[in-house]
Amino acid sequence: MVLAPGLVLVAGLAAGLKAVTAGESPATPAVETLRLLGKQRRRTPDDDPGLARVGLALLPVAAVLALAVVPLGDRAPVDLDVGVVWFNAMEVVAWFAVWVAGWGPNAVTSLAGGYRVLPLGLAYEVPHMLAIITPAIAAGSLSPVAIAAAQQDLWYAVWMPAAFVLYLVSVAAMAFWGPFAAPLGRDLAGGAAAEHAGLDRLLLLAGRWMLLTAAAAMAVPLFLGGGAPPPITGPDPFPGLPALWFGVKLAVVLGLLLALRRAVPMLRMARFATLAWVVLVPLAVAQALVVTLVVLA
Amino acid sequence: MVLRSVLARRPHVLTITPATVDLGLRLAVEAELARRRWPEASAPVDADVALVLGTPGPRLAAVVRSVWATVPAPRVLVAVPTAGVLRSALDDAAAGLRSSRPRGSRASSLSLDASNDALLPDGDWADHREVDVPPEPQMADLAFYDRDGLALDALHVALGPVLPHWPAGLVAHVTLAGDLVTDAHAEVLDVPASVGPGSRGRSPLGPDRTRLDVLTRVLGLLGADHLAARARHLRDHDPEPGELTAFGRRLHRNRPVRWAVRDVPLVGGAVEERTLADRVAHLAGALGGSLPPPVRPTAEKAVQAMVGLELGAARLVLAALDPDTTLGAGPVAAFAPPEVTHHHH
Amino acid sequence: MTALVAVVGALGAVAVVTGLLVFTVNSMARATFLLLASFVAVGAVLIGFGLGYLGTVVILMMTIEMMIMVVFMVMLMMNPAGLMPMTMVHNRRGSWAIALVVFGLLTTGVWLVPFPTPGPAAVGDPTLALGDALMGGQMLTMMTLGLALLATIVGTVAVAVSRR
Amino acid sequence: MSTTELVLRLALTAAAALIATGLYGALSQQSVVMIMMGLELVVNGLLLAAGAFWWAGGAPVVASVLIVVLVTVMAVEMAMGFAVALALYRARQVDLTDDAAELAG
Repeated sequence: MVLAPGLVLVAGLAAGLKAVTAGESPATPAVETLRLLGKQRRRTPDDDPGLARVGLALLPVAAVLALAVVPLGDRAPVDLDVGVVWFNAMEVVAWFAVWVAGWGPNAVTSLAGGYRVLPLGLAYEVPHMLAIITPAIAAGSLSPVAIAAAQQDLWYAVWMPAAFVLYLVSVAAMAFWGPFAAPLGRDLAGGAAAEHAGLDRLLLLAGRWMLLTAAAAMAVPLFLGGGAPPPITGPDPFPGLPALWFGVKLAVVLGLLLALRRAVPMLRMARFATLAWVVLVPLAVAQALVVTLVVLA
Repeated sequence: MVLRSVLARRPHVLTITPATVDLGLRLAVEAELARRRWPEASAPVDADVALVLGTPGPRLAAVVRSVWATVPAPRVLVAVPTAGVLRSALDDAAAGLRSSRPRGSRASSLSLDASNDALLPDGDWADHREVDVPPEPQMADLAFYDRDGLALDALHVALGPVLPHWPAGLVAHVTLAGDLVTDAHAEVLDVPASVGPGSRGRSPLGPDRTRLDVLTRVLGLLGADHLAARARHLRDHDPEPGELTAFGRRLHRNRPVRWAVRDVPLVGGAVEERTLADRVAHLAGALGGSLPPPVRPTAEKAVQAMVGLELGAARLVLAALDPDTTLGAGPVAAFAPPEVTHHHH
Repeated sequence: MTALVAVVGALGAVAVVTGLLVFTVNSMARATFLLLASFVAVGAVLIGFGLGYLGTVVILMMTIEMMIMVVFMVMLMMNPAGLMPMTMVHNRRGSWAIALVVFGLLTTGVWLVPFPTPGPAAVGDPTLALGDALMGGQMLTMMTLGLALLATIVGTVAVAVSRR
Repeated sequence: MSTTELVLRLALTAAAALIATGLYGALSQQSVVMIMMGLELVVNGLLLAAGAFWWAGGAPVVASVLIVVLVTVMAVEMAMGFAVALALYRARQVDLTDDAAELAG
């Protein structure tokens, strides 16, 4: 049960890294957390706080449950043989969480923000599913542990680069973060977060970082060989420390995501839907097809 | 208390700006907040400090009241009538957040609702209309127009004047079908509606700083934080012409930004550009050059250009058009709430 | 095994209670949430039975389906974000009577009919077995499902699109 | 009664309750969306029953194929339901079945 605090810690570190790249103090996430803890919570007229808080609480819970099947090193906290599908299901639960958080306050900007989860989710989900199923096809298993183990000789990031890039994009999308921050966009005064203060707001904002971190962690077993050292380095310089390799790779993935956020502004949902259906889906299908043909051959 | 001292280290600031505010004051506040690294609050719930610039008229004062009622405690309301008192006012705000009890001694730093009246000008309170807090959607009308010809439920809401990157003092009375703006009218608080035809570019800032001001808002709405910060820095720091053209070129070369503003029409002829992408490209391309300043349409024309767009695109359009609200909404009929013609369900 | 009795009993009760509440709450958002909760409970029971893949897929699919339902809910149902008192029922008593009769008949059958219960089989991976079946013996089913989905896509667009 | 049988019967009872609840909803509700929720509950009960039979019956693959079919049925049912709802709305601006019947009559 160290999983949840661990995820909070790593998500906090990731948020600190982001603060540093934005020219702020690395302590900013801690300051913000304390600030939100000290703030009053708030309600709006004719709202549904119960439902909203179910959603707000569900977000970090979904992130922890998604992380539970990710091998942090060579073993997963819960070694589920259909871990990839489980991960997918938990990440979709997060859609529901954000939508309900936007619905609850009964206010226009908040509802419109929650509503944006739908075009976002429906646009990224198909390429995302194809991207996570492609390594599963290559490894012949839906278990992240088995998929990581199947990359002894060659990382899937090298063998199926399109799927890796698509996965990175969908990590940002599933955490409605960076280019996909429209559900919490500034144009809607914070969107789904527009009416949540105090602890409620903290759950939403921290839950988003936790989701981002958990999803980034899944990239390690799916595409970067899990807790094993890179195949090219020869003998393992840190034998017996798969968690260390896992951490290094996770940091690299998070760094790539931060670079993505800096490079690409927030996309309107109509723009992203166009990109997803015209470019990403065909790309994902082609990548899955190539991998399937190679595996069958 | 630890929490309170943490709060005072990095308070989120909500600025409330009257349409008639002195531009210099607004820019000074933005620059000072950036210098202190105090983030801009995205909404009243996100705010620790509510900063009222200039001298709000009676309508905006009513808005300040209703906004202040939604700011969660601990909180401080500060008035900044002139740029001269800005620093001391912000210091007082931080002190007010730090102390567990509000300081009653300083007129500019107040924490209790009861004492807020001292801060606000006298006015006609009968006209109290909640503007920022969207009215709860009672029963929706049928939409007059929407994309798919379905005539689904529509909401009548007032957007502004307290929204991030929003023109000062502007309220847009819009009809929404889902997130689609189907009708929109402008109202500028405390400025009579038909003062003039818009400034046609007579901004006291000068051409380049006006462009940078618009770009700061557009980039801020796009979430391109580092580009927005750069634009604001250039706007506030008397840059070399070379720096300006370099920034313009950098924006022009930035494919993701170009792509993100594509496919949004600018309808109604408020400005000569036909698309949002053109408008942004012209604003960026003219930086450091000798072209005349960008046309700033009247509020009504700019708000009309939101019709037919999704809310996010509509916000970008409004920010890029940058209506001149000092002259009121423009030559339009005064806003009247739409008649409820047809009840549904 | 005894644990499974408790799990099936508890989650089954959750599924039924949330299912009943769907028709008593006064907001579409709550109804959607409760329906989803009912599906998640059933998905969890399936996982408890050892159908890890299918149980997870039920949770995944139903969450997405509820999210799509949200689109139509906001489109077609009254006020988008409030708690309007919502009773739109007809023939409540007749419906209850039919439902209770059906429940009585089914339950009687469930407790009286002797089921052959060889119990949990010690076969290998059920996911693999399912995949083999769908791509082998049950290929016809799979093809039918695929065609049905295609027909649905075409049909729904044809029905829903504007003819103006 | 063996434990296996008990689990099976418990699950089937819950399934029967879900089916009955869904039936009540589908019969009594007026809103198209709520009717579909009722139908989905019926399918939810069938899912539970199929899973129980799979578990208790020695893991017949037919039962798990049936679950796949049911999940697909649910997707088809919802898509068709909403398409009909939209068509109804387009034609008559109603989303309650009774209103539709009245207008038709």
